[in-house]
Amino acid sequence: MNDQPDATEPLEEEVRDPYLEYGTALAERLGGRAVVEHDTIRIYVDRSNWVETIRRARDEEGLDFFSWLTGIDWSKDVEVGDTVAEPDELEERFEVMCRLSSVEGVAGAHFIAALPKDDAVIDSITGVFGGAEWHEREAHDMFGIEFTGNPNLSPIYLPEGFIGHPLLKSYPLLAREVKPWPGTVDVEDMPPEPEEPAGGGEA
Amino acid sequence: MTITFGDWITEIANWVFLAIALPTLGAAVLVVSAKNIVRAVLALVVTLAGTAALFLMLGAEFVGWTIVLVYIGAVIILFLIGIMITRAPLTKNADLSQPISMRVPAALLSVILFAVIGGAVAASFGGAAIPLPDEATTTASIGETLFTNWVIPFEVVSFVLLAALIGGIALARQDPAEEGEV
Amino acid sequence: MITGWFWADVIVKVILALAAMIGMALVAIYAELKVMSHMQHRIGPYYAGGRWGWAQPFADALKFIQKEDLVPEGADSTVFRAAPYIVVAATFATFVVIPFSPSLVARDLDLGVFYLLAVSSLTTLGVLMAGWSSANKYSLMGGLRAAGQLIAYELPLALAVVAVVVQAGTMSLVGIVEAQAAPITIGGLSISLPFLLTGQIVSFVIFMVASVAELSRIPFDMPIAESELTMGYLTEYSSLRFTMFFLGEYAAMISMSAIAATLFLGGYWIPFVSETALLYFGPFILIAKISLLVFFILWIRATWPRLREDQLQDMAWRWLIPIALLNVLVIAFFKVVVF
Amino acid sequence: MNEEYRALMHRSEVAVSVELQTQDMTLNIGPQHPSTHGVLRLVAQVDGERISSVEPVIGYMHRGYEKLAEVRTYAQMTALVNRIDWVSGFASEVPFIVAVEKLMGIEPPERAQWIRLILTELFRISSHMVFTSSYPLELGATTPLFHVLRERERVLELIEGMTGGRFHPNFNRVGGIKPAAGGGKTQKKVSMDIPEGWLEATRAAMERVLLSTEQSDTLVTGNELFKARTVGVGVIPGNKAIEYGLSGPNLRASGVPFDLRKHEFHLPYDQVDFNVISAPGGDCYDRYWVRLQEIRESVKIVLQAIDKIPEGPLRAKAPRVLKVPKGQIYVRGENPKGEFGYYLISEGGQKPYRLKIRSTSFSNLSILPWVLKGALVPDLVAVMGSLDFVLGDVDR
Repeated sequence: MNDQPDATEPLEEEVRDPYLEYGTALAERLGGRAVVEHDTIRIYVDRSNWVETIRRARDEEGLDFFSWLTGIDWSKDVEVGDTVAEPDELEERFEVMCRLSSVEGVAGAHFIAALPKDDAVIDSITGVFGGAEWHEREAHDMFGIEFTGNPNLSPIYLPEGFIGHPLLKSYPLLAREVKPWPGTVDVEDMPPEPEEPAGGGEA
Repeated sequence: MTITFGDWITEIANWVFLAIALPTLGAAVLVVSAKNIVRAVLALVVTLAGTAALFLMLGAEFVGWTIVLVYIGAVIILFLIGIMITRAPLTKNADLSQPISMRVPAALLSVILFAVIGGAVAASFGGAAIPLPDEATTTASIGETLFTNWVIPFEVVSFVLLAALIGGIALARQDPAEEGEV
Repeated sequence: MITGWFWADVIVKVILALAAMIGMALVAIYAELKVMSHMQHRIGPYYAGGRWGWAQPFADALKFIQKEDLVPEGADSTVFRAAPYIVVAATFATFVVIPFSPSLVARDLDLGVFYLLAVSSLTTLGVLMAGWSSANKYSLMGGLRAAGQLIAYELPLALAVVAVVVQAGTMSLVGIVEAQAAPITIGGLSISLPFLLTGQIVSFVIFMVASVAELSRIPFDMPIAESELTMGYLTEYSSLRFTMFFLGEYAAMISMSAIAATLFLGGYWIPFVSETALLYFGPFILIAKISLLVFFILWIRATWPRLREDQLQDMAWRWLIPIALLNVLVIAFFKVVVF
Repeated sequence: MNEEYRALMHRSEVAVSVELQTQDMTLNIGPQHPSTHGVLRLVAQVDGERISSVEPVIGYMHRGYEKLAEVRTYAQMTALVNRIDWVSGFASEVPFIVAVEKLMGIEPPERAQWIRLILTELFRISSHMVFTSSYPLELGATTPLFHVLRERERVLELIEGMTGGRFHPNFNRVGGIKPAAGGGKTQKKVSMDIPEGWLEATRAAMERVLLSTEQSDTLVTGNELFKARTVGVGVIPGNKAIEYGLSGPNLRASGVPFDLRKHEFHLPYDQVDFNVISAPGGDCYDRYWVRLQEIRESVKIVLQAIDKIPEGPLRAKAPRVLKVPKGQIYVRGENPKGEFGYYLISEGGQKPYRLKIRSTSFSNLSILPWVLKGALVPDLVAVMGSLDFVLGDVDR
């Protein structure tokens, strides 16, 4: 806990960046690669080390506050929203990201494990943090990422029988499909019920 | 002295008696024939209420209201709570309907019992009539007799009730140690 | 013996008592709306009927009545329909023996108090029927809660009444009022006081607590706790049947207050008023006392949250009943040994 | 017949000797139920009044904000994010705007920061007052609702006076805040600042708020029945709270004195003096008590901020069309309900590539199955109410 950056001092205009120092040291200890920008520490770990890293971060580093867990869909092919800046350099993948922090200071880090899109499976951290169950269910809903070991990986947000994973970049936003933003109101008919609820690259 | 049917039917009180007795009888039949257990209990309420009303008609106010207070107000309510806590389906209870082979002897037995009791009462009292008490009811005298002539039986009965109460608690209360073992 | 006049007399009295019950229940509803409003810094009903919104309870009743009378699918419709009548009838029956003046009483039963206890226990039956027949889990739970609660508090209620009966030496309500009007001589001073001031204060407190519980009002309103069981055994009721429950609830509040006023506060009697004056002013005196107690019950509602079912049972069995038993013992001792 | 009878006897004996075989009842609470604060459904297995397990079913209000964020420009998003937790809309706007500002390297002027702080605290007061008014209602006490909400109205009037909106202020702009409400084109210079007399009105309103907390103290806090319903009910120990990611008053009531306002200084919380309220019990009563005390602390903060607010512009120079450079950032703030954060991934351009919303109530609610195991049905209401969640915040 001594490595916590002291945030009471102004951070800018200083040569040393406490977040960078803390993040690099943390990554070294836990065996990962640290990227620090805008005071946000990202630690990339291998997915085989995922649970172990989280456990060690909790037990050894004092990052015992489970803040959240989510997924990111890195995709060249973007149905809605903006594309990535340099699509050529992008590797198509999912990222599972979990934020742990401390309840004693500003210390906190985002642990990230990359998953290939065709094999989006990762071990569940519900054994480490009970609170991760809902977050993993949400990520399962939204991205279709499998969490092995989660006791109850049923849909949490989506209605039963819903096909598709809404937060995938390839998932079209239906409202956006039929009505360009900002749309004129009440001009078109309502969209017909889709035969197949929009799944992957249907549109 | 005998009462003819003509005399009997012109007396307004007898009409009231019929108005109470017939539904009571019907409800009593319903108690054993109802297909739903809660309904059977509710029919029992009507039967008891009718009985209480008959006692009131006879001027036995204390007995009448005791039936209401104790039987309807307490016993039946406990029945209902017990049934509803464990199982209270709104549909018919299959295990309530007995086969004919059981119904016929039961009905026969009831009729015989009724005949015996009715016959015994009629034989011993015949047409004897007790005049209705005037204004004052008999409650005071019941109380007085109870606490003078019958005070020992009264105490014995209350002792038995107390024992039953304690026994009930002892049975219903689960032993914490035993529970732990299971 | 029973004659034609007897029946005419009965019918007139029943109608009078019914009118008294409904009228007073409506007033109680209005009082609740207004009193609670003012306690909560609101205005309350304001428009219906013009000044002070006096017609609000009527408007409410009319609105409820014109709603569709629903019987839920799967409900036992006979029982479901019958339940409100039982509750209202049981409440109404209590009005029969309440003396409004030495002569204005539908029927002064010798067993008045005993009758009251017997009849008011029937409410439980109606509530259980309503809860079970609604085919709704909330209703069932509400009904069971209500029954458990009513049974538990019937006991302290009865024991509190027993203490009064022991002191008065009669079960007739008129007799009890007269017993309070009878002067007691302490030293050279001869004075007549209501039972509340002559040793029944413990009984009074127990009676009021138990009656609030019997009425299922805050802090004992678990049977209809809207934040837990939506509306308990009333959940599925609508229209006229709901109105009946609603009226019944307030009528029960009035009747409980009337009983308490009669047993402990001297009923239609107050000191320094002559017998003849009581004949005329008796009803007003009693109504004033009832209003006081009703206000007290409303005040509690505006102040307190509700208890939990187990806490309520705990309170009844571990505190109220032992205290009430002790109270009876003490009063019997004084009655037999001291006086 | 005899054998049948014996079998029957046997069966009943078995049933009694094992235990009274009562079946657990599935009680479906919600989605429309008075105590679920909206469309939350709880599937509870109850044995009599005791809950053997409860499974919250959420998602009835899922509006897909994270997806919507990917098609909205940054300017459009402020209108959206204050609808996540609608009881404290402004407080959830701030971290988002700060995230964008940090990515763009824009530093809002001091005055704007102070106004953000004041408004955040006003929303905290408002949100906590919603809790202290409605929580007794869940336990059956009606009066606190009116007494507390009446004073909350003063706070809402202040918010309305400044922002023009009572619930959804949409008042933050990248680089500062929107010009305050009132005035038109002719009075542009005047209307570009805090409305006249607003600070004095705030001071007066804070008096009323303090008065209301005192009323709550006399009417609710010391009430024996209220204590009987809440003390020792729904105990969440500190380590469980941390494990489930509970934050804000819920965490502090479990004996963990953690307040982001003491750690994250994108608003000038380092320049005001206030205490972090915490209580050791972790029960419903402590969760109530912590929130009530936090109203007092917030009043303290607001009063200090009024004294300290500097003169100056309300908005730094920011481009009209917001193009955020590539980068990833996590900014969190102390929402009235706890840690509220945004993980913003920008790939350049006018819209976020991905916006993860760390909504407080989602985590706060996730402990419900754990804490309700073995509780009574009335406790369910007490516990659920004490967690002070907003369904919009749960479902996003």
